Amino acid sequence: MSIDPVILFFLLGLAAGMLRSELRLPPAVYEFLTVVLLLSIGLKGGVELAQQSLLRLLPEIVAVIGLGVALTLIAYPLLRGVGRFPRPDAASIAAHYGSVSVGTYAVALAYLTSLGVDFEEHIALFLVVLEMPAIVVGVALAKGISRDVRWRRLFHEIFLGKSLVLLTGGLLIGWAAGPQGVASIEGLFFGLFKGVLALFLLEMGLLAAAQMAGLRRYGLFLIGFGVVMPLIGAAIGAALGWALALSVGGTALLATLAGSASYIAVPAAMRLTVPESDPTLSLAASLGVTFPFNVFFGIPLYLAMAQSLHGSLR
Amino acid sequence: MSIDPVILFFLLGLAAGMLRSELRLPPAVYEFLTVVLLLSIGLKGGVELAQQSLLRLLPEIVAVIGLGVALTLIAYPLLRGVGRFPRPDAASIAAHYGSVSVGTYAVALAYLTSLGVDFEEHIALFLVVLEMPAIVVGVALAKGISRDVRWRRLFHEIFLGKSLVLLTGGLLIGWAAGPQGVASIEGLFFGLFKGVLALFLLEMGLLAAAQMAGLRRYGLFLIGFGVVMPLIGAAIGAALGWALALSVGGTALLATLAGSASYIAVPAAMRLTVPESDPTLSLAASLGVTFPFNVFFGIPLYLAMAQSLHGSLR
Amino acid sequence: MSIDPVILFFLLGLAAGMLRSELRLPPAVYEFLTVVLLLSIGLKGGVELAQQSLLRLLPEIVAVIGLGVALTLIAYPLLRGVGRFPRPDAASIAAHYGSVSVGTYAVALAYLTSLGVDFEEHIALFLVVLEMPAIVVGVALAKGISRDVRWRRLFHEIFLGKSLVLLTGGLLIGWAAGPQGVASIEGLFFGLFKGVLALFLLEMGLLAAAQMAGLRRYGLFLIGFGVVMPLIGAAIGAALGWALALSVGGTALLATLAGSASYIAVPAAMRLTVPESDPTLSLAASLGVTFPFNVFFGIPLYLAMAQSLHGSLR
Amino acid sequence: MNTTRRKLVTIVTEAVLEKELVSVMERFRVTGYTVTDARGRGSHGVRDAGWELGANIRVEIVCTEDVAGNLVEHLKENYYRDYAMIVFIGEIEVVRPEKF
Amino acid sequence: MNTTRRKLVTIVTEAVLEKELVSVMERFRVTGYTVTDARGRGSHGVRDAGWELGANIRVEIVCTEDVAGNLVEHLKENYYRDYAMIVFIGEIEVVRPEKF
Amino acid sequence: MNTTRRKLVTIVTEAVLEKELVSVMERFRVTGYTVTDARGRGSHGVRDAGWELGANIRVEIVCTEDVAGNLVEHLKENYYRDYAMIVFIGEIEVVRPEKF
Ligand SMILES: Nc1ncnc2c1ncn2[C@@H]1O[C@H](COP(=O)(O)O)[C@@H](O)[C@H]1O
Ligand SMILES: Nc1ncnc2c1ncn2[C@@H]1O[C@H](COP(=O)(O)O)[C@@H](O)[C@H]1O
Ligand SMILES: Nc1ncnc2c1ncn2[C@@H]1O[C@H](COP(=O)(O)O)[C@@H](O)[C@H]1O
Ligand code: NA
Ligand code: NA
Ligand code: NA
Repeated sequence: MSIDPVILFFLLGLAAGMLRSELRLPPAVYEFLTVVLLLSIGLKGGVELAQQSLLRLLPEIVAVIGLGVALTLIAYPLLRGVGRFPRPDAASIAAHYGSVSVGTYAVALAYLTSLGVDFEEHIALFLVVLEMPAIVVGVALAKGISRDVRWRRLFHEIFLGKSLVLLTGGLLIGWAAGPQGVASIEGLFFGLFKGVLALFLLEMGLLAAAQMAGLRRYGLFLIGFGVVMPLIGAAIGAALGWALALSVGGTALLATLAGSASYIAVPAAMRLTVPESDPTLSLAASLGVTFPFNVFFGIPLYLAMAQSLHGSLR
Repeated sequence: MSIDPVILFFLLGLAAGMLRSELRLPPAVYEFLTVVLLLSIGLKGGVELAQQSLLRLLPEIVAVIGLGVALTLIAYPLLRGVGRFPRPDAASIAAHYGSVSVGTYAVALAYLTSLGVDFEEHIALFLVVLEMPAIVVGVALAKGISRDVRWRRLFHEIFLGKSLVLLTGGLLIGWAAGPQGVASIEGLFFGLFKGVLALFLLEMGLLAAAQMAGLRRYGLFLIGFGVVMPLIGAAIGAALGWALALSVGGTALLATLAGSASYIAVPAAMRLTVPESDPTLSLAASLGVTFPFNVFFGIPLYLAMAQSLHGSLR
Repeated sequence: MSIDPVILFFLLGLAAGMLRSELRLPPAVYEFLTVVLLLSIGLKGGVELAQQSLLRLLPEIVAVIGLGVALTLIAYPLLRGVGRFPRPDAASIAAHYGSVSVGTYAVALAYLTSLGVDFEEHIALFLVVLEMPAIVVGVALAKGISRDVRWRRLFHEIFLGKSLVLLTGGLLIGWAAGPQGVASIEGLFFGLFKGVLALFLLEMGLLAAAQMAGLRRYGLFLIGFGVVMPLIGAAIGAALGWALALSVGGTALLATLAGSASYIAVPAAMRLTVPESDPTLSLAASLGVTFPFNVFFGIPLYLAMAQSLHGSLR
Repeated sequence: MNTTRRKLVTIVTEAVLEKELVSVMERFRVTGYTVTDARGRGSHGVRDAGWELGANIRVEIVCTEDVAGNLVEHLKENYYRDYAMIVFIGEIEVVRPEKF
Repeated sequence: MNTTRRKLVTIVTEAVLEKELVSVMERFRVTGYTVTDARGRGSHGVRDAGWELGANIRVEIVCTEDVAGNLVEHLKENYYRDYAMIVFIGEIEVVRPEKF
Repeated sequence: MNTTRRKLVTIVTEAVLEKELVSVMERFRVTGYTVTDARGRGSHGVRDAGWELGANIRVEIVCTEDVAGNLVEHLKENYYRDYAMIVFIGEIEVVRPEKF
């Protein structure tokens, strides 16, 4: 089987960035691509949701929130104890890994689709659900609960941030319009999905290359953490997917979510709420190490995890 | 029948705006969407025009120009007498309602298409024709004719403004290239039409929400006017459509045009020519009240108007 | 046969520009269109390359590099001797004409496709190969070889410039992914190709109109040169295409490349390396004269050249 | 280094005025101007929309004290009442006085 | 032309702070502000990315000397340590002193 | 509040020069710089195109009088002749003199 071109676009961006090419997408284009990706993922998920009983999903949602909390609480002592990071940095990085990356999810979607592996589209809902808990836990780890955190502002920031609004909006629209309704806008949101993803990954490659520069300053631990933590997360995510009786594809997607690290919502929230943490640390890990690792190696691995779990235990 | 997703996108924008979300499309993206919409509408209309005798359209065009003048002259005394607005404000708002909104027209197009109602695509030509007369009448109402209006600059501003150039350009290209010629660029301009419209309406929702804030300052009259004036306009437009022997769909479209209020060309022209009028008043009415009213309620109503006119009188 | 709408878009831009309309695409949109065009052309070419032996192409590549050098060396004495331009200006303009224009190539692609004329898609590779030699020759003509040219910076500028990176990247991705791999991103890169080209040409029309203003200042020679030099170039290019045993379509494309003049990579490189040359001169010729000439008259002519060469000599 | 004093006039106003201001500046014979896109808040409320009507521009003009005075006078008479606009004047030094 | 002296406070800092700075300025009762997008380099390294986290803004405030002093004091206390930020103050003249 | 005088050097020039100016500034040991996109008109005509070749940038550098002098001298020698460029210098005050 030939290699998926969207991954080659990521490689192109990485290479161009590391060679210090002048290639750069204008910020407005990057935002446009992000908006289309978020809405596409939301719409697809929403159409599926329309065919599900929401009540049945409630336990899954609660479990997934627990997953986000657990991942953050696992990452924190690793960073604090082994990595010897100061408290704010450890808390901030932990929050990145307890949360999720839409880009990684989109690549996993494309990967499963190209292999013909079925999955529950409503997992897009977990993408929404997983964004927030890690932030709250991370801030609490950094500051304690009672202290001078402006929680109201934080919740406003999280719930009304661009990515949550677009994902949730897409889910609701897909859910309300149903498959026939959505058909009329398929051209843009589904037909162009992989092309848009390709351009998005080109820019992600450039961004990742820029973060790697930061890596050199922060030593080996961060590289190791950026590879090991996704593996831990994905293993737990896969186990949860299996326990929730998701399909093989759904299990792989939940593993991917758990193994991915945020690079949009969490860093913005941390910057405002835990400003004493160094943003170059967390972005070097999440964008410079974990995102490329997941795109190249993680996602196929997580599918293999899901397959062996389902194969051996059922 | 399920609700059209493009309207849900408008709702999403409205909701996000009213909740003060950080969601915002970059200006360049909004312009891009506008350019594609204007060209799509023009191209479609032009292809149809190619199959028509332009001579036959001349009387229609004259009648439609009369429509624009009449609507402005109807709105003005209402605003002056009942609304007690100062002369420049009354003239400026009247011009907004004598002119047209491309966004509203696009939603009506999508609505008729999704219902399978036929219409004359060359009505796009009326969109072009209706933009200008209301501006001239509005300026004359505000300033008188002899006074120090720099009419030349005004005409340059109107005729070479972005929306007229793109609509007219699209019409001419569609007309010259014909259906086979245009086939090669259908992918972007027709295939993505509703997706592009969806994103456009998302941004329109955000803009409308921002204008609604202005509404609170200006009391009930503006809200009432923003609902009643479209109804008056649409009734006259529907009657004219019927008199011109347009189809049911064409009649509904002409009613929609008459019932819509400008929020691009007219405010820009008024800002430069009648600067003493307050732009927040006219935009609060046209974007904050009339646009949402037409999207949610007006357009279906205008179709019903057209159907009953044609049903009862033919 | 009806006229190709993409050319009408160029006309629309030209007209709007000359009438001083306010129409303008935001820079970010223009860049987006350029990125998509470059990648589309690269991808298509790359997919074809996958089916070719690269060894077989080596002699063609060497010949094409020679073509770029030769064209620059032909243009220079014309500009110096007949046009009486100072050395830096003559060298800079010559480099523009020894190099190539992606926009012109894209129009030629669209033209051949609409006529159903076959061609070797791997000619996209020549687009990459032809960008650079003329710049090196032009700088050497302006400055000599030993002098204080910062060649390292120049090569970095050229090889890692946006257009080379995207074209080469597209070629490599297309080559690595092959036809099946690329199928998943066809929607954006191939399906929308002509629509994207149409919008791109709209902006090119505006840019060309802006350059024409500059023409008035620089007299007739530049207009004559901007028409004659492409004809010379295309004749040589066509002859080379025939000698390399390209198909009729391939010959026409190589003629088009030879007859086109750069307006992105070369002017940027010249601005930094030969700053004493006047950029308005070279852009007036390449954008204000040659680009429109090629779009309207050159490309059909070059196809006719290719046809008669192949008809009479085989 | 030899430098000469000039004035730097900065205007922040509605984007819709850009073309008009350009022709005003030409009438006042300024030798050049620089424009950037901006957003902001003032007595006319928040102006940060993505479309021209709600956007600001920030115009800078390097000129002599005389030109600065005349220009600001003209702006005050013709635009202060009806438009969102602020103008301020700073002292700067330039190397080529003949250019401004 | 009658002009009055005011201060022009310019802040270059992380784009992510925009909303927060707006509310700070409201608290300090500035009568307005102007924001433009920017990129740059300083002690926190190069900041020129296309996304919010790596981008800068440039904020200008025309105000009285007192307000300027208080504002800069507040920024120094609350933001200098943890954020990429510079602040500088210039002298300018305005025509409508009551506006600033 | 304790403040110290510094110079603010502002350069408006062709966008195509950005990378080169950055390396020039590094050579002159400025501690930082801020760039915004701009358009405008000057002796080289109108520069407001959407593409790099026809666009301007506006660069600001806060620095000591010495650095300002050297930098402007260098720009004058190397760029004034062949490029669209203006440079002007203003007085400003900063809170952390050690930073500039
Ligand atoms: N005190 C101020 N400092 C800086 N910029 C201001 C100030 N007041 C107003 N502005 C800018 O000038 C524009 C018009 O001001 P105004 O006419 O007061 O609404 C605003 O949108 C701001 O961008
Ligand atoms: N010396 C300087 N001159 C002009 N701008 C500066 C200077 N130093 C820093 N900046 C700007 O202020 C931002 C934050 O500075 P810093 O906190 O030093 O990283 C930088 O990204 C630059 O945009
Ligand atoms: N008098 C001026 N005031 C403000 N900006 C200017 C002035 N003259 C030139 N500029 C800016 O500097 C750029 C280059 O100037 P020039 O080299 O004169 O063409 C112009 O494109 C303007 O953006
Ligand atoms: Na995770
Ligand atoms: Na109307
Ligand atoms: Na050539």
